Amino acid sequence: MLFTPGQLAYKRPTHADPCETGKGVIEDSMTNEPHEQDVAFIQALAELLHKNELTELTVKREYGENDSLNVRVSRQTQVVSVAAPAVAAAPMAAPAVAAAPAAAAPSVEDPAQHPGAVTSPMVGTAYMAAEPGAAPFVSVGAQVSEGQTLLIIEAMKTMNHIPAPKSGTVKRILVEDGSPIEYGAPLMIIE
Amino acid sequence: MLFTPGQLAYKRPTHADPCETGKGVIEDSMTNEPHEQDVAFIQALAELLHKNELTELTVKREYGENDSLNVRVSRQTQVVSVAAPAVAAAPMAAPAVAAAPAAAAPSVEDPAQHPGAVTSPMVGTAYMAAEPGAAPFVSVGAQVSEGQTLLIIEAMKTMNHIPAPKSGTVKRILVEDGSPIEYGAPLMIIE
Amino acid sequence: MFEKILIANRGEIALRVIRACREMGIKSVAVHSTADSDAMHVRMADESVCIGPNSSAQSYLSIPAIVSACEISGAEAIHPGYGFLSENASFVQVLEDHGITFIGPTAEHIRVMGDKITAKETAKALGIPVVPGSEGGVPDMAAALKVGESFGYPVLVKATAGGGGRGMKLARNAAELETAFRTARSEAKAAFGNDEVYIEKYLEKPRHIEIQVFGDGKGNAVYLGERDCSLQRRHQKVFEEAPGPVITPEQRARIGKICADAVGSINYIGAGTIEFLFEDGEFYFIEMNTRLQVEHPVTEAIFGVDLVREQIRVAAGLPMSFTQDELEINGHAIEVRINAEKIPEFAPRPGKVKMFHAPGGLGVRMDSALYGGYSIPPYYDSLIGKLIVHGRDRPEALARLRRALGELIIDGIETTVPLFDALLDEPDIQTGNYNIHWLEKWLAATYG
Amino acid sequence: MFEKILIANRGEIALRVIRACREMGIKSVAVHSTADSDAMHVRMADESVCIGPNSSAQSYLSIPAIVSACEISGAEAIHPGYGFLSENASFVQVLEDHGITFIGPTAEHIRVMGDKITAKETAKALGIPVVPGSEGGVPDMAAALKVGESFGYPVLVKATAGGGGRGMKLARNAAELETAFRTARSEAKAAFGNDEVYIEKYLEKPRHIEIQVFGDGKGNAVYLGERDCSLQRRHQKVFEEAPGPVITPEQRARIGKICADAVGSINYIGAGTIEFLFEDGEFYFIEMNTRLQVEHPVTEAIFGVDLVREQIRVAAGLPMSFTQDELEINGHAIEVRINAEKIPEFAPRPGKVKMFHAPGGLGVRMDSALYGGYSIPPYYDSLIGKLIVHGRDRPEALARLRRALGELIIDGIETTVPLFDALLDEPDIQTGNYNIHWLEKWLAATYG
Repeated sequence: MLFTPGQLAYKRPTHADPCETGKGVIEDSMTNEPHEQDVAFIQALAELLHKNELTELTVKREYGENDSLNVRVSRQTQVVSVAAPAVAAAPMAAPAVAAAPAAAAPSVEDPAQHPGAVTSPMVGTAYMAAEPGAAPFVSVGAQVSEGQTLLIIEAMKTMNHIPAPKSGTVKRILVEDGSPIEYGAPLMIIE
Repeated sequence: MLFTPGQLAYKRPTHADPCETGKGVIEDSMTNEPHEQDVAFIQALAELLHKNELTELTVKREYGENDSLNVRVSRQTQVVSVAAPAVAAAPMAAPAVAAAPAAAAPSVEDPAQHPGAVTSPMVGTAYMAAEPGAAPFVSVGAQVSEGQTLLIIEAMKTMNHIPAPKSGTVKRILVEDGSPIEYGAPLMIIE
Repeated sequence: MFEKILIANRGEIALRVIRACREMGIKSVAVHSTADSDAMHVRMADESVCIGPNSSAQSYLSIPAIVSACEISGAEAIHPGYGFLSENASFVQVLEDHGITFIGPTAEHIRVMGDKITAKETAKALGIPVVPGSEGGVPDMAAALKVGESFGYPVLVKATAGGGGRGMKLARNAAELETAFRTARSEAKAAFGNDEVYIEKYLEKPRHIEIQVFGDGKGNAVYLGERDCSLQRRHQKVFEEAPGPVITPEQRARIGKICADAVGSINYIGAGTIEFLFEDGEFYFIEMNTRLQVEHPVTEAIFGVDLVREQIRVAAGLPMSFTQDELEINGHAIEVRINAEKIPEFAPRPGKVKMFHAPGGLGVRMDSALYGGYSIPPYYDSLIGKLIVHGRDRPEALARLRRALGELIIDGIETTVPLFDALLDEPDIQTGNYNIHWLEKWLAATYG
Repeated sequence: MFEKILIANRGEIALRVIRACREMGIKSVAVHSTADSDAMHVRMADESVCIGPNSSAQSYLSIPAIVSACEISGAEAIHPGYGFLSENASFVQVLEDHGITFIGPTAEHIRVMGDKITAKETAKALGIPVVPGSEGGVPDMAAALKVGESFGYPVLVKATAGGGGRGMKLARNAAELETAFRTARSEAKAAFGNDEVYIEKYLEKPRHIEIQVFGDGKGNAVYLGERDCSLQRRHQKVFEEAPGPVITPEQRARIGKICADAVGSINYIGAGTIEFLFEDGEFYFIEMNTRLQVEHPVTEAIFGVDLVREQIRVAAGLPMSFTQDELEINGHAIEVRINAEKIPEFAPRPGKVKMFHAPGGLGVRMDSALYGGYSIPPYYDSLIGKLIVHGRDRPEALARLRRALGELIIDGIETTVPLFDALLDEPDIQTGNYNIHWLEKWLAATYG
């Protein structure tokens, strides 16, 4: 695990702080843990190979710069190759403000990395409808066409329409009406 | 490289200091562990291979720049080949005072670790002969018997005879007449 | 008092403000670019907002992004640190329009002091000494000689329309002035089509002395002595100390009172620094910085005050927590700026800090946003830390600086630490015998 | 001045002395056990000597080993730090015999103050207030009542031959004294075969107040105010502050002068601390420590002095660098002792420190021998660091302490940091309303 809680921040567990959610962690610079995690990961792969009577499994996993794992596992005619440290990184300390919606979706994968993710081009407040009480611009399952307004982000009293970058189906909506949005925050997933 | 020069000491290269010889270095905090951890990791892989009846397992793990581990474990005729990072450990910063003679013998192996090493039971000054100008107690190549005086260590004006712990041949003499001796410093090697 | 403050900056100065907020029980909001999501100021703040991509222009310099971050986080005030938007009058104006308090002076004061010419005129009007010179163009040789006599040689003859050294001539006495005046005029004519020249006093080996002032916005103002920041390379300060090694108590009191009175008279609010060239006992105004300086910690050390806390207090409408009478100098302090740069070229060296170990013990303060494992991004300033030492006197401070530099470990990158090790060996540094040209000359002589 | 000093200690205090040596241009020699070959004091010193195996008895407490280390390294003087041999009169005697300077008081002064009874008699003779009591045994009830009247109730009746609470009785008034006197006598008789008892004033909720004194060995001595070290657990101080939250300037001046005069009159040399119980405005002598205290940094902070430098100066025959008049209190300082211990049991937790990150910024001093990757050996004291904060007043110091504790990272082991986080939330700590029983009671109430 590349994150050690309670490091490099004012927020140790004993330190009551309403804003500490998701903060207070730092990548352990020495990273001794990977071994254990790697083993667990490779073991899972090996078991998978064995159970499914596969012959070979190759995984290449990049965790970040200079942090990658390649594994190849094979068995008899079976080769198991594993390549990935179990560093299924919890997203790095989610920023407190914009974290609210993101935290609500505690899935392991980072929606911002999803190929269909639409990310915010600015800091501001999300509005899902043209005015209070109106129907939202889009909802999950809706078909959208490129350029169609997905939501509005208000920044400095200006209403910025965020268009769909491509046509497709709205698979997930990651923000709520009125929620604060950081630059780069994932807004929706369209596929 | 597990040693980073210029760390955790007053002595950076730019800092002129006559006493800095052999100091001014710190073991990288990652030191030591890699070995142990690597071994544990490889062992875990080997067990995994065995349990899952695999024939081969290849892992390449990058931890960072110049820090990587390649492991290939195979069963077949069971060949375990490991390519670990070159952790050519330089001996830990020899202490300044007692370093003088030790530094003169820049061999990679630590004489104190030699099975035939006679180490100093106290801090003091070494005298190789009973009095100035007299013949030394022993010289390289001499046969000594257990209990025979090898040298004298003076501490607080007291002359302490250091006896041979066992009979044998003096293979090396690691200190010079009049040199300062730390506790535990290797004095001679007798085999 | 504010409940939440947003810090529109990064690095050590953002930490500096977060620390003050913490000690005052105020929540802090860090803003950051995507490159800085792992930065210390983000980790240390109570909240953080990503405001834009790596480039400063689209993040730390983006007024809309910062104002939006303030709005979504609910911060009531913004501390600008130094650099970035700290002296941007339009930014202050926008904040005023949005009902956000700017922790610093008014837009008007920033505007006035931001323009070199207006600043000099304002300073003069406020009684602050400026470099003496002819008031406007000098028509002929007789007038030139009169000007030269009025404040003494050497003088510099400069083209009114000039710049870049063209039409600029030095005269060390009345005899030289005639040639200088003629040459400058003809060069000016040739270069700018305008032969008007003016004359200014020329300072040969001035020191850079700056006076720390502080106002409450209601007409009260104090001075907190001076800092000597003469050791500069390409106009970048590298080593600052307080009090100045050659400033007498009388000189300090005289110029200090002038500066405090000046900023008091315009109802200046918050911290400000009035920079001077100093030569032969006289001060000559250069400019005023309407913000906290990088080197403010040396002043904090010798006066035992917290300037950032004080900035926040007065911005919130509270009175200053000290009066001029209570401000007494205690010992000597030195700051060195540690940059991620390779000397002697001073080439930036961003990269990963494998190990960071701060010096400790008596009289040592380290302000740095580094930590072990941090990667210094290549997009911003190369300042990665400030080491400040405080001693009972200058020799003790110098000895402590050498000791503390020896303890500091920033492993994995190159820094300017070796520069300071070398400087401390120089007799001129040990005695305080330097001026604004000293460092450049020494660098040339030492590294070729 | 000495050219080379050997430090007969380890951990943060060895670093403290090495730092002072560095700043004075004196070479330092570290001594260490085999367990400490990687320790910070070994890395930081100019030279080091391994003096023995892990056990303190055979290394840091071995007089022959330390004297030999001095001889082979050529050190002219030894600084003992605190603990280990710092108050060992025989050690000082041996050094005298070997012509090595001991940086501390004479063997005679250490001997006198090392014996509780002689110390109390000496203190009394020197005019230092002690706990009032009967001079020797009290023969009968009439005498007992007389004693009780002479300094007021409550009083404690104690067996002269006693110990461990046997034959010890509390009386809150004259009526209770009769019973107490009788019971104590019969208990004493039964327990020790001797029914002689004496009577002492009983302090109910005293504070631990200690006066820092400093002498030049030639009759000159000063006091540097007091420290309040009432927060103790099993007689171990955990939190110290200066000035004491309840000591008035008059009280300070009165007891300070008594202490300085006392140590001056016996030609005391170096740093010393006279410890008192303090209740209802009165001071009662406990003991004198003839060495540097762990908590000396809070005194250094508020007076702006370097006590270790001063120790070395006077040991070398130089005069003190300050006079009583020059010693003025500036602000407020607090120290917390960070131990490698698991609370609430305070069980030692040696182990590997994966990451160490010291707090920085204004008013923060960290004295610690930790570094990232260091393994704390299990053989020695669990003190691994001292965090000292300095502010303009007590509230600022408390706020700074909380902020600095939040920045400190000691990853990989358990420490007493959470204790201080919790203490800072206590109204009694915030107001300074505590005594020597407070912490034990609070621990019992908080952790059961």
